[in-house]
Amino acid sequence: MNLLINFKSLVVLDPLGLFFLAVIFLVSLPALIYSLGYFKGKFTRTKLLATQLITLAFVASMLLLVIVGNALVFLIIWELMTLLSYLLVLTDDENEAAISAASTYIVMTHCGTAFLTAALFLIYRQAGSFDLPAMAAACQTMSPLLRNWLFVFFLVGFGTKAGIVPLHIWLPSAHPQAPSHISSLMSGVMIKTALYGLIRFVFMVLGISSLWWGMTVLFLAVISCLVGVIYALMESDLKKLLAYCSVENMGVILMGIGLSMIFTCLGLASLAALALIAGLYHLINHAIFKGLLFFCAGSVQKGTGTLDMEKLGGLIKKMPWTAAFFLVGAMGISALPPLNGFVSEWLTLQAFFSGVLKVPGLLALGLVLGAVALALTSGLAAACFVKAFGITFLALPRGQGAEQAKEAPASMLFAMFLLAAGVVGLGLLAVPVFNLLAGVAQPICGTSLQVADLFSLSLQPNSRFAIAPLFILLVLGGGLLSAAAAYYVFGRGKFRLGRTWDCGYYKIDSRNEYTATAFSKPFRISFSFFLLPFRKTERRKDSFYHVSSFVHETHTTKIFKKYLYDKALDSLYRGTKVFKRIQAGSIHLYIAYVLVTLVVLLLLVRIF
Amino acid sequence: MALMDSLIHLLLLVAFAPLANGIITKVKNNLRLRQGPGILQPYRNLIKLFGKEEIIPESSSWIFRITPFIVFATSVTMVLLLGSGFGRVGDLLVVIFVLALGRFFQALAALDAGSSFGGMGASREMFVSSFVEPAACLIIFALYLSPGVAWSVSHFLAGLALLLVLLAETSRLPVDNQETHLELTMIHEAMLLDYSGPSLALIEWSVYIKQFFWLCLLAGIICPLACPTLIGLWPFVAGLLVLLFVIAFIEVGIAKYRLFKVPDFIIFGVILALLAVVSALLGV
Amino acid sequence: MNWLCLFAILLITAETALVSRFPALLRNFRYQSFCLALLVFLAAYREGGVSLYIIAFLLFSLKVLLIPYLFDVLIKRIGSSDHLGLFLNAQVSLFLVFVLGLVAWFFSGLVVAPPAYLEQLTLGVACFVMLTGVFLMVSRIKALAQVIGLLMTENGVFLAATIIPGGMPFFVEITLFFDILISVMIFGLFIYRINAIFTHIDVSKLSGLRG
Amino acid sequence: MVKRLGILNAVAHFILWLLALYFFVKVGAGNLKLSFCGFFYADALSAFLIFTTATISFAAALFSISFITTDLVLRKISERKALFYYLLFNLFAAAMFFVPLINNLGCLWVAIELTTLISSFLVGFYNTRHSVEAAWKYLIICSVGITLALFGVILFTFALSSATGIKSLNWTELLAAAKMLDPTIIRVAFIFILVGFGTKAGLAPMHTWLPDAHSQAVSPVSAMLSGVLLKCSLYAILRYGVVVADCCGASFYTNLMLVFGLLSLTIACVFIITQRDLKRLLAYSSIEHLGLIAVGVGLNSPLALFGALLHLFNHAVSKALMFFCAGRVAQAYGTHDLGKISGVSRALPVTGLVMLAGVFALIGFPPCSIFISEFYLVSSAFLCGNYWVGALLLGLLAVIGGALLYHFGKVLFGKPTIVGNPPQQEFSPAESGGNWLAYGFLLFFILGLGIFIPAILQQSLNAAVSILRGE
Repeated sequence: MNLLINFKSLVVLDPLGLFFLAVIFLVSLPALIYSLGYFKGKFTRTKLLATQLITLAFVASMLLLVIVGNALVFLIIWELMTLLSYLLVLTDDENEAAISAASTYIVMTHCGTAFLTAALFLIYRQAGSFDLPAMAAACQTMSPLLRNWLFVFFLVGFGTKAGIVPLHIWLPSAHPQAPSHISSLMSGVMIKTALYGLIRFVFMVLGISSLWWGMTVLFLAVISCLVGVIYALMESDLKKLLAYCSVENMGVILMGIGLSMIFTCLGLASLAALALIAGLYHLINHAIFKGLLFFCAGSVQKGTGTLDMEKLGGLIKKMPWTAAFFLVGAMGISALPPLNGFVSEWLTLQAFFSGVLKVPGLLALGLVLGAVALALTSGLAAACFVKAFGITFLALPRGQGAEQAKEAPASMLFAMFLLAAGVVGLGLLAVPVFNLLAGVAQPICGTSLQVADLFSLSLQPNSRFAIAPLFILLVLGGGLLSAAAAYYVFGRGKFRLGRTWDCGYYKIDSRNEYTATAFSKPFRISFSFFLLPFRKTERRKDSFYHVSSFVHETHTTKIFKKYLYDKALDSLYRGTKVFKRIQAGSIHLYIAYVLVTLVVLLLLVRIF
Repeated sequence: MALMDSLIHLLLLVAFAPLANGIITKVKNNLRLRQGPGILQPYRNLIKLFGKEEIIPESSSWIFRITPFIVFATSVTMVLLLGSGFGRVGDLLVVIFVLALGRFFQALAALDAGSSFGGMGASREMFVSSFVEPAACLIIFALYLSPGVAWSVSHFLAGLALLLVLLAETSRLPVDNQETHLELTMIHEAMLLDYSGPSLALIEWSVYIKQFFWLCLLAGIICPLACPTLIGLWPFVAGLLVLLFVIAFIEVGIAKYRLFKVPDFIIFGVILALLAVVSALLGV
Repeated sequence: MNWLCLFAILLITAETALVSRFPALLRNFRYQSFCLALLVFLAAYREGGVSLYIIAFLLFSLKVLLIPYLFDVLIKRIGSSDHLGLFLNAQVSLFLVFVLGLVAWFFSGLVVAPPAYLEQLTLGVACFVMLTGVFLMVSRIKALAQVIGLLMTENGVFLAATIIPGGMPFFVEITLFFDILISVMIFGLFIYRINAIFTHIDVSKLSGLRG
Repeated sequence: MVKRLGILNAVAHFILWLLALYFFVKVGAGNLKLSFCGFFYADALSAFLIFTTATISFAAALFSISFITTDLVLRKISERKALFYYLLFNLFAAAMFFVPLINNLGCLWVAIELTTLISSFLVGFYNTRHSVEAAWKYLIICSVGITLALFGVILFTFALSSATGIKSLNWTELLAAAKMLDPTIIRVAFIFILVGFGTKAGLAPMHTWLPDAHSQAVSPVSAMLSGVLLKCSLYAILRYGVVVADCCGASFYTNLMLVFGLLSLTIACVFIITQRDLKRLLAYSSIEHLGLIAVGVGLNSPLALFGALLHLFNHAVSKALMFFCAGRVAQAYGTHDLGKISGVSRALPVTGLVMLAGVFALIGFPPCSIFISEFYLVSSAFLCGNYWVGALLLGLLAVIGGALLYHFGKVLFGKPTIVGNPPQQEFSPAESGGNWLAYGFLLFFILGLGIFIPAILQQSLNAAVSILRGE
């Protein structure tokens, strides 16, 4: 009765695993560098040591997770990863918010893991072994019904960790609570391991057998995109904003994966590969720029002591490097050419459009709508990051902390620089990266899409769909030159500093600036059907007649939390309260239980 | 050769872009039974602005400085992408992303100045554009789906949708109003409030170019044989002129929408584009 | 003779459902134990083993004399009113006891085959006594009543033990008796404590621990 | 004085533990069946239980040292009472050591009854309103149960003697004659046994005394109660179950176990979700784990039984650890009201850390030992093909785990709130050597068995499993 582990097949290093290894390394090494500066003078030595050790263990667990070839060991490491990240979320262990966030996080993932366990045991019953190949073999002989169940279990289990809407509510509360580099590890890498699991177990073990799987994933992806980005727009806490934005980007990645599932099911191997590549490309992109952005948020927090945008502003002068890196990250995540987000979103759009041409009737329409959703998402994301960067870093400081901001230490800046370089590099070197990813997708989808052309990423040799980020950069550069030429040839190029135009108002200071809340107001109003905004206005009177000041608050309703989770928990709680009456302390009642049990069993003895 | 060809396009477009605006303004004024400035007025404006000294807000940063150049660069890039010679650079879909780049910096610069109007403009601009993007994306896809087929239903629908997008993108009525300077209603102009001198000139110019790009695209749809090489193709130019008149008529004809009605307006365009795609898939 | 004793036990037990005062309950318990002892004595007479005689004697001395005496002392010490406090009034209790009797009969039918009527009756009565004992514990408020109920339950067990030809092994019986003695003492001790701390022995008011 | 006595006690229990270890290795691994003058009997199963008992009682003895002295310092008990405690402690332990070694079912019954009688004093030890109430309930309810069990014993004897004429109460002879017994009598008798000993083992719905007793007892004793005492009466049920399974087919016995196990799990789950008291929380989790073991027995496949036995030990160890920590916390905060306790990890760093480990051990996170045994149980549920049982187990375990994490998250972290009646300057948050040893000792088992299962344990458990399967 050993643990049924076959040590020969304990470790598998296939392209998928290697890819995820690369992703994890790409983010976690800078994170470790970053932590050196970030923790300086923050904790006591023991706590610092503990945190660092847990962080290392956390990274190690993620690394192990993507290379094990045994489902049981996978499960064990999965649990360990959850546990360690839970501890990391609790780094600030006296903060109520952190505690409740951590509890929500671990409770939800714990319940998610139950689904995974169920799925694995169901397969194990057929396979008699936890080795992935054996399990894969066993899955081929299963009944369609059972496979559907398994898919649902995997989707729920991994979806909880991946933060797919509506299983996302732990994510925006838990990620911001951890130290920034941990947040970047969690947002950038950890939730990706869930996608790894999804690909590994649904594509490679379970095998895609029905069309509705892909459709479900695609649908959830679309929902996640929109919900995530809309909530992100509403946030005025920098790290919360980034966390919600992670939900959105997970949606974008899942679009690729869902499309790939659909295409696989329809037997369109090359399209499936394309979609999967798009997904993976966005995956690594998101890992990098989300890591970068969380780093920047961390240095903002360290420099100013707050993350509330309404109190920030003008940091571009106090912390120029952080600002620059944040700008790069923001451009990347808003899919601006020629950076990396642009490439992956373009690829995803390609996957959609080329799919439309191949798939039958209504499904095609569905894909078009998906493409629309993607475009809308990227538009909103751009708005979101204009807000994030503009309000935080530009114009005048809105608060004490922002006025006395200090630039982050060198180690943090270096870490940021590494990731920023990654953002640019992954954008410009689209073709090599694409080819690498094609290598990853090949064993999964069966065909390899290699792009021959060195610069231009065109899918068919002479198709009209093509991009060459490097050339785009050149052209943009040319444009800049010509602009400069125009500027200095036609214009005399002399300028002086003056006050911002104030429409005759005698002085303009930071209180005249547009706030984050104000910036997102049009969105709040036009999406009010979903956000259900509400305001509180309170008059502060100093006498009966004179109102000294108004307090005016605007909030949005988190409908998933309010109408799904809170309701469910509430009813559960009330139910148990009622049930508790059976044990109200009366010893007579207790003896009666014994008596009744005995009598009932005596009468039912023939049944058992 | 193709490279040369499209460079020539570029120059032509960049040169002619202000003219289009001039014509529209002229037509509008005449429709309103006014004299109005000559069609060369935009050129005069540009020259005047280039000549002026520039004032830069103290609160602003380098973002504010480089934005005009980036905006100009993005417009130029768009035009280049229209040309065939730069096919390997990127397809028309890229145009959307490039547009987004310009808009991104424009909005940042608006926030950078630190006045509330800049923020207002930035917020509204991003608001409108985030709805325009899907429409534009679909239109381009529809165009790809039915290349070359003249006067097909999908072309018609796509053209109609593109007209709406054009109005929104070039900040014209009913979405925005180029002529007003009433701060509370303006969108695009509000972002430029703190620009002056050459920088303003660059931005104005790139706006003209962008507008001309959309016009050309639309004209190309109206007379597809012409698109996209337009040298010596009178039908194309004719189409362009017709367009200018149409736009002028529209602008004179309708009033500005409330900001929160604008999405409805654009979503109408999205739906048209969707129908265009569907009809293209059905082959009509 | 056996039959007589059995019916006597049956009647006494049923009657306990009606009593509402402590002395009466104690009296019933005495009579019940007496009949039980008599039964064992008869069995000893029939089979002629020393051990059975000793057991009968122990039963008599413990359950008829010692334990009731101890309880009398206890009541005197505590000096609480001798009302048992009924959760259910006499009629309902009687009815429920009747139901329990049916259950017991059904049960004895399960265990013993028809020809052995005496065994069946014994077992039935034993089960009935047990269930009634537990029922007393459920339906009577005072702590003392609960202890008596428990002891009645044990009586039922002993009654059942008599049907085993030759009874249980001797040392087991002895240990059982010691066990009972100890437990009764401990019960008494705790009743003291309860009385000392709560100033009453109304265990239905002991409901501080819930949920 | 008291302290010295405590140390002496601990040393004695350590020696006892060594002996138990030796006994376990000899009997368990060797799969011997020792029998002494027909009265004592020992095989792998009893050896395993002995070892568990020894382990827990040693840890409890270690922990008692500082716990009792602290109670003295806080003036919760007098010196005389402290000495009395050690007397009762050892009597209690002795009774529990006695249980698995007896062959004669009558005396087995007596031994179990004795454990009740003795521990009732330890439950009512502090002589407060609550503790006396708890003790009374414990005493009465368990006595009722145990009396019913006695009736069951007598029925077994009756069946034996009427079938074979053997006038004996020995388990071995009962097992030998199992085939000849009358199934109906055995079924009925087993119902009495199950309800009777089940009451003591804390199977729902007869569990009602358990949370009261566990929450009011002296903490080391709480550990012994839920760690060993429950298992002792479960052991009795198992012994009878073997006979029943042999006599009238396994299904009757296993179905009953399954039903009671699942019922216990469910009720425990309900009460854990809305729990206000730290030690009651742990008590309910004991009910949950007992239910798990019962389910494992009910599944009745070798894997399941192996898992159940392993779980028996793992739960004992983890739960003892948790009760120790709870005891420390209760002393420090002067309450075990969950609403009033927070920030333990700051107030008592070591205890907090251990408690954190204990929570994850209790929920069955790897690499803790309970993960392994729960894995066996759940997987065997799936392998036996009763998916619904498996699914139910997973669901309930997930919910219970979530609830525990939620509660302990609040307890362990946050701002330390040291409120409470004992004057805090008299309580020293520093851990004494005894506590360190106790924690280390238990954690060693928790983590060690989580990482690998030594061959000896494997063999002896297999032997025990084969005994339980009547092979």
